[in-house]
Amino acid sequence: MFINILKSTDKRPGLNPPLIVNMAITVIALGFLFLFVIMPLIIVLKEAFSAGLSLWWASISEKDALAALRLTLLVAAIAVPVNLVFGLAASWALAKFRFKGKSLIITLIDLPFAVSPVVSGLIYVLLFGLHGWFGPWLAEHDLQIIFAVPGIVLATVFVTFPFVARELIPLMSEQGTDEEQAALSLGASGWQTFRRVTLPNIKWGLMYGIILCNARAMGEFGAVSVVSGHIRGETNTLPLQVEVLYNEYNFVAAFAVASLLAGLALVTLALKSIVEWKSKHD
Amino acid sequence: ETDEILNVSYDPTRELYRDYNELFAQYWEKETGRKVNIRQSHGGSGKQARAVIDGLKADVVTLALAYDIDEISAQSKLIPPNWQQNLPRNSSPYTSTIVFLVRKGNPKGIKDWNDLIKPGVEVITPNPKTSGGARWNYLAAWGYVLNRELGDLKKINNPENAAEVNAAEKKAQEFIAELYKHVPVLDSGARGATTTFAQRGIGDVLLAWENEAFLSINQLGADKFDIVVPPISILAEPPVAVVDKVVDKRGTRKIAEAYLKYLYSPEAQRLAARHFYRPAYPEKADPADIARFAKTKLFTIDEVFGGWRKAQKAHFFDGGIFDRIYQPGYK
Amino acid sequence: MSFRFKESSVLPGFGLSLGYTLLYLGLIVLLPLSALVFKSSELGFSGFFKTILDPRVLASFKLTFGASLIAAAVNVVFGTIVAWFLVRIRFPGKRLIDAIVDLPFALPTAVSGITLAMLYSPNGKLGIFLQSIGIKVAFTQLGITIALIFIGLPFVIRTVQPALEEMDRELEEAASSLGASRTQTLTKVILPLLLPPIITGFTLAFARAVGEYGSVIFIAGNMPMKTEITSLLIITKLEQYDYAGATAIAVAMLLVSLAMILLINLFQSWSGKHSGR
Amino acid sequence: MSIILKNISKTFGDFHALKDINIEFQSGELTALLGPSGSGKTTLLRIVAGLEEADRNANADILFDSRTVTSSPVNRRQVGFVFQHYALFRHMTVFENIAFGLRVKPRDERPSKQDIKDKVNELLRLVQMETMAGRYPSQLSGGQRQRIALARALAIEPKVLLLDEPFGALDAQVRAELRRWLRKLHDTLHVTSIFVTHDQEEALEVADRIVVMNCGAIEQIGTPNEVFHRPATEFVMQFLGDVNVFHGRIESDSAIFNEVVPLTKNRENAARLLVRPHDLTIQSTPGDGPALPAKVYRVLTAGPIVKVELIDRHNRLIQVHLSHDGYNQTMVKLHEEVYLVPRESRVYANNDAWTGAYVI
Amino acid sequence: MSIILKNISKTFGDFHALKDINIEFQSGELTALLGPSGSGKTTLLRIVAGLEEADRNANADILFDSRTVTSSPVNRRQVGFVFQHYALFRHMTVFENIAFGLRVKPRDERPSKQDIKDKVNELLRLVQMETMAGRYPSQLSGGQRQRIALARALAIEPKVLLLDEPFGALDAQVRAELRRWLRKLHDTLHVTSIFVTHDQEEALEVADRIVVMNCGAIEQIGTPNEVFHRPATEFVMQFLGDVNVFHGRIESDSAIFNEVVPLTKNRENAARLLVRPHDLTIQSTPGDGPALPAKVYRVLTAGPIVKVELIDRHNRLIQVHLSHDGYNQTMVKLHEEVYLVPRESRVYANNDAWTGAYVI
Ligand SMILES: Nc1ncnc2c1ncn2[C@@H]1O[C@H](COP(=O)(O)OP(=O)(O)OP(=O)(O)O)[C@@H](O)[C@H]1O
Ligand SMILES: Nc1ncnc2c1ncn2[C@@H]1O[C@H](COP(=O)(O)OP(=O)(O)OP(=O)(O)O)[C@@H](O)[C@H]1O
Ligand SMILES: [Mg+2]
Ligand SMILES: [Mg+2]
Repeated sequence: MFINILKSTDKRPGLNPPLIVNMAITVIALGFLFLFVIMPLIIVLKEAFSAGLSLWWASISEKDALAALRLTLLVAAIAVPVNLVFGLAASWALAKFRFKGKSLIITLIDLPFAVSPVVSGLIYVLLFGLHGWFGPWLAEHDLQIIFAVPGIVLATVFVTFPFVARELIPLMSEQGTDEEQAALSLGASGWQTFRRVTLPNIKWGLMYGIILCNARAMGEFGAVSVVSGHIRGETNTLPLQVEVLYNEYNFVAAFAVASLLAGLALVTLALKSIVEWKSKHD
Repeated sequence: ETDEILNVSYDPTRELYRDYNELFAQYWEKETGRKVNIRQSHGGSGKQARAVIDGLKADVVTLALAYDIDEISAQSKLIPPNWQQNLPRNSSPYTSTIVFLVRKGNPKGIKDWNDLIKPGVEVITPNPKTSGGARWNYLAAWGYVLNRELGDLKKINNPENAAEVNAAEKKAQEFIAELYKHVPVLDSGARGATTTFAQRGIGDVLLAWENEAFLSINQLGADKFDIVVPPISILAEPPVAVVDKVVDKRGTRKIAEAYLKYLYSPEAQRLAARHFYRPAYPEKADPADIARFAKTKLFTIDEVFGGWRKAQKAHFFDGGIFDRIYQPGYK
Repeated sequence: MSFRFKESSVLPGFGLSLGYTLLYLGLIVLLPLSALVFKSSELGFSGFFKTILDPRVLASFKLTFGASLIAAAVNVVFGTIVAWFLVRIRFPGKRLIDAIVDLPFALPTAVSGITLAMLYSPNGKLGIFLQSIGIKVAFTQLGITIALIFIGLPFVIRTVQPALEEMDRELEEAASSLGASRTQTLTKVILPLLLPPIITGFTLAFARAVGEYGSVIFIAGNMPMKTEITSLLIITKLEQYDYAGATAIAVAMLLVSLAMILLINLFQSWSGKHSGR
Repeated sequence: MSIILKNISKTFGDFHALKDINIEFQSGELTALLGPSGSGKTTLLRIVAGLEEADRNANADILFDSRTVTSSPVNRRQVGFVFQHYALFRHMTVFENIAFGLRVKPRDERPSKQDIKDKVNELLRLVQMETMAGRYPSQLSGGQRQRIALARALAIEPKVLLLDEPFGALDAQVRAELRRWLRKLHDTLHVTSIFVTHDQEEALEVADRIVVMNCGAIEQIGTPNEVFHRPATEFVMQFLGDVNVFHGRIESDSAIFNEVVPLTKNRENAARLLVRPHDLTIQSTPGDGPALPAKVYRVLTAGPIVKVELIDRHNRLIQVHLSHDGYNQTMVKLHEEVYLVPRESRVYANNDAWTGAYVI
Repeated sequence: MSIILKNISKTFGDFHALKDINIEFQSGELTALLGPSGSGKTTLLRIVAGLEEADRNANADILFDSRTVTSSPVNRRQVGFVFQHYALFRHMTVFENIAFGLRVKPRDERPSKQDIKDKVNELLRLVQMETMAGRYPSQLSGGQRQRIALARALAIEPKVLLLDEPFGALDAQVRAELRRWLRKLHDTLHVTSIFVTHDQEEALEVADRIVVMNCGAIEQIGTPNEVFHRPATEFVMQFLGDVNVFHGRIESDSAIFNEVVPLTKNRENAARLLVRPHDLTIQSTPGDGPALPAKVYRVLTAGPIVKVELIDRHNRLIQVHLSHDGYNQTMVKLHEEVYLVPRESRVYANNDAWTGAYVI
């Protein structure tokens, strides 16, 4: 296999650039990734383990860190499915039907990407804060949304809002509606058509959307920071825990927790790779 | 059956309050036989104040500057305006001051504020618009100039010296402008500035709270840095207050008040000193700890600036003196 | 021709799915954003414009949008190259590299910021080297751009990659049989065909970069008028308890981004219709 | 089940895809919808299936066995629809594709697992694909996919089978084979079937009845023999097989074809003589009756029939098809001057059949 | 330009797609590569174009006008290649597609803007698409796309024109028309052309010479008449048009077809009698010579020829094609018992032509 290094994946003559070009592309690509992804990752890991494995373990198994981990997983476990359902509905409406104003809706779906994370948190403060639109009513009924888990979930949902939909819309438009029509003509109900025909066809795109959404949901800092209240062991997510540790001059522990986050994200990616690999070899 | 209160505090007090909460819990159980669970929140002082204003249900706040509690009081009426009189020493059970953290051996020979504007000296201090700590740095420098020009800070509040004070303030403004010309990076927070100085190796001197300077040395290596305490500096008074409306609603007033009051107890004072805060009553703390704090002349916000709100308005609001340093002619 | 909102279709669920989409969009995105607009309106018309036309705010706009555009453009170039590498070149361990590409999404932005500052500061691993050749990265606009490149990096790669995978290689063969050199095939056939995903990737990377805060401020230097990004100004306003001012800047920023994204999306769907995609 | 369409029209935007269609499809018959691309065949078929809605119109109606179905949706109509590009479910095996229609039945009507298995296997036998049950559509050839699409449609035991260009994308070889096979299948099942095609040979060979469409309207309905041998319009004649067209004009009572007629002039009294290539005989002398002089330009003897291409006086190409026997008898030579005599022909004047006299 | 392939083989992994191919394509000739799917036609064409590399082999060589081109890449070979699925650049207009090959020429060879424009317009006229210059490929019908693909390939004035199933995806109608048009074009330009097809009718009608391929090897090379009337192998005979196959066996010196032969038994001395449907005559009596009894099962009179389907003693389908005249003379009736007499036939034993006697 090593003989094939740097050769093009396709062996047709006349199309493929000479080895030297492939070499240049590889060097540039790897160099770019090295500078922007691998080096940062190495730094994170180096700092995380700079004081030894046991301290790393101590940092991530500390009570507050565990609570933060639990909260992070909980938030992701709510935000991802919620956006998943939305992504499916939106891509069904936007990709399988032709109607006016589609571009506008797609732009609105993109919008949360363009909102500064701080503002993403702030908007919920403006809604549910003591002086916000619904604040007084909530206070009267003793309901807490911001500075509690619901607020964190909402902010996370907001910042991860576009991922699934963005991933699915082009994919579903590409696939057209032929198979759905066939299913209907065979007597399937709308729901059966969706579940048995549409869903299996988009499962890879869906998985990808979920992974990106999940990575961002677990990694989100700015928006969550505004609505969290930073209550130790209660409303601190992992990224906030990283900040707390950093701010109290506990550098190693901060990076240990950060490495845990990077690890979580890589685990989901590895899972995807495994599933992909398995289904290819079936 | 446990009582529960939420203490909303600012950033690097986590270790202090972790120990204190334990201490208080023992005390409280001994006093009343009841267990107490103290929930703890840490973040930027201003951000924490805003959270309380926007509905974070804090029973007590222990923040970095009185201004932030003033704002809670002003904007949400959760705390009465005269809150600072509820506890001794301006409601500040522990204090600190602004010191210089320099590189080992103090190669640039920085001893006093004036040395900061020597050619070639780079100063690291965060952005006062975003960092409460940075405001203390700024105001300490300002106070230094007034003291130098007037000789006696008491003149400030005497209307007879208005002209003299005015001239001194001009000088102060020039000094501050010059000082910030020596600042290569404006980090958004104190912690970021410390990192810039200590880990990025940028600058010759870091303006920092005394307790944080100690923390940095402990964390980052005593062989790398020295602490220089200038002959005069500001008395940083991190205040504490009970959030009346919240404790009344939650029925936690008694324990919240006890929580803050106990901060003045010998045990708590000793704890504060151990965590590098200057205790309000030094005599109650361990002398070995007290010995770590260099003797220096300290002035207060009230003396020089007439309180936080005034200082904030004149210096840090949009169009204030700080903005004019970067945008001459800005209104 | 009579006005028709929607072409008829036998597929069910249009009303339900569009209704749900709009409801959810309304509740999660539009309602909160309208609160933002509403809050900024407290300033009144002139107050609003006074706030956003402040020289410092304008300077930050210039910096933020400028650096975001540059970062997105850099991502377009290198992201396309990386996608090409991932799709077209054999390399051991490519799957692993493929998996790592998404790291910038997973790291909390503050960690990214600290890490990048560590790398590029004058005593950092890369900073030392760059310093020696006279390039200063940390605490300059270049540093800001680098942070924005980092956080937007996966977008272009992940949109171009599948398109490249599915590209019909006969088109390249056709170009080549017509006498085109490899370079000509690349510039006249492959790149134009990759344009739509590249534009999508650009839009997303750009949008994300405009709003970014956490990863930038550690490397930015935050000097007023020079390296101060708009998000930082929003925080500054908040520190002064000036919610209206903060929201005014946020609204201005949002409107500019919205207009740019809408333009790009409209262009996309127009050119899609045009060439039958 | 018989199907009746009454006053069906369909507009897309301002384009009239179907114009007031009225047809009856007999129960158990195999009908071909034949017409050029864009003539509305697919649209009509989709309206029957319920995949498309006809324009709303008080008189419009679709009846299945005299019950109106206008408002019943596609998944309630019990029609088997075979899509032009198969539309197989790509993530399902052949078996699952065929079983789909059974699996999605309401619980109380749904057959047991074993019944489904038996049924699918029976269908696989019917389409001669028993060994391929476990494959995915991407692993099948075009002809095999086509058969699976058919089996899938048959699984729900439809009362009506609709096929949209079932052999459209296939090789000539496979096409001929499947064509015969479809006919046999229809003869076995006797379900009312409609299939769309634009290949006249296919329609003529397979269908019981042919509906010829053009520009959204019906040109003729009839048996293969009727439409081929007695085309109602010039369009039908031209569309059903090769035709030689001679241009002439109407003068007083007869149509004149023995002069050069500029195509653009005298549009009003233009006449066209249409003769099929196999209806022309080649003679070396003019003989008694009308005969067209022409020169042999090319002779193709390879293949089951001999194709002779000639050039007439007006320098236009004329095709004559002969059997090998016939060709051997006439013995034409390249560039030889010969005379063509139409055995059978049709004259059209202004798109109407001309029944008067004509002169070649 | 003449093209010579010497000892060309091609393996994909361990699959032999081409096995030691040797051909010469004459200058100016139009050659058809004919064969079933997977027989290696496309591979061969791609090797000629330089889009695929033949296996390295000391004796292998490709010569264009006796100059070896083995190592010159596709963009230097000056071949016009027309892809099966057109491979038009969908982001360019028709005009830009055609101009592409001119625009990418090296600067010193590149024609001026005006020259490019003139050339493209000339080609558009040639393919009868003058009015469509501004359209995008997605706005064209299949036949139109095909013509643009052709014009694009012609723009670079190739010495060799290679077409991969140029009419593969088109309607029968359009196909027949384009076929004639290609022939005319070739006669005008006289460029050496090779086209791939799996449709024998197309090959027979258009090509000067036909190369019949099977399983990566060449079965026969010859003119249309040669391959149709004198097929070298059983495969060629079967592939070129409809054939009725009768199974029998070799016994001592003659081939016996008058008994029922189980297909699986006696494989060694199996014999097959191949008769084309138009080479069978129908008689109501056995007559003197050999005759096959059969029963009329179906008669299709619609269309240019009459197709009679019969069932023989062994219950197998036999096809007979008659002209309408011939049919009218024989007057067969449904279910009637008749006798079939082959006028021309071929016998194969173990895939070799059998020249000995045979008994029906
Ligand atoms: N959804 C649609 N929107 C607009 N026009 C349409 C639509 N569907 C069909 N048409 C138009 O209606 C006409 C008839 O289309 P239809 O698909 O029924 O033709 P067809 O006879 O099946 O042709 P083909 O043989 O090419 O499949 C065509 O001109 C087509 O362009
Ligand atoms: N890149 C490849 N890798 C492996 N096998 C291949 C490749 N290209 C072609 N083949 C195989 O080589 C054989 C010949 O393929 P080729 O495309 O030349 O056939 P063809 O005669 O053109 O058939 P068709 O009429 O279906 O186009 C086929 O069996 C095919 O599966
Ligand atoms: Mg159609
Ligand atoms: Mg092929």
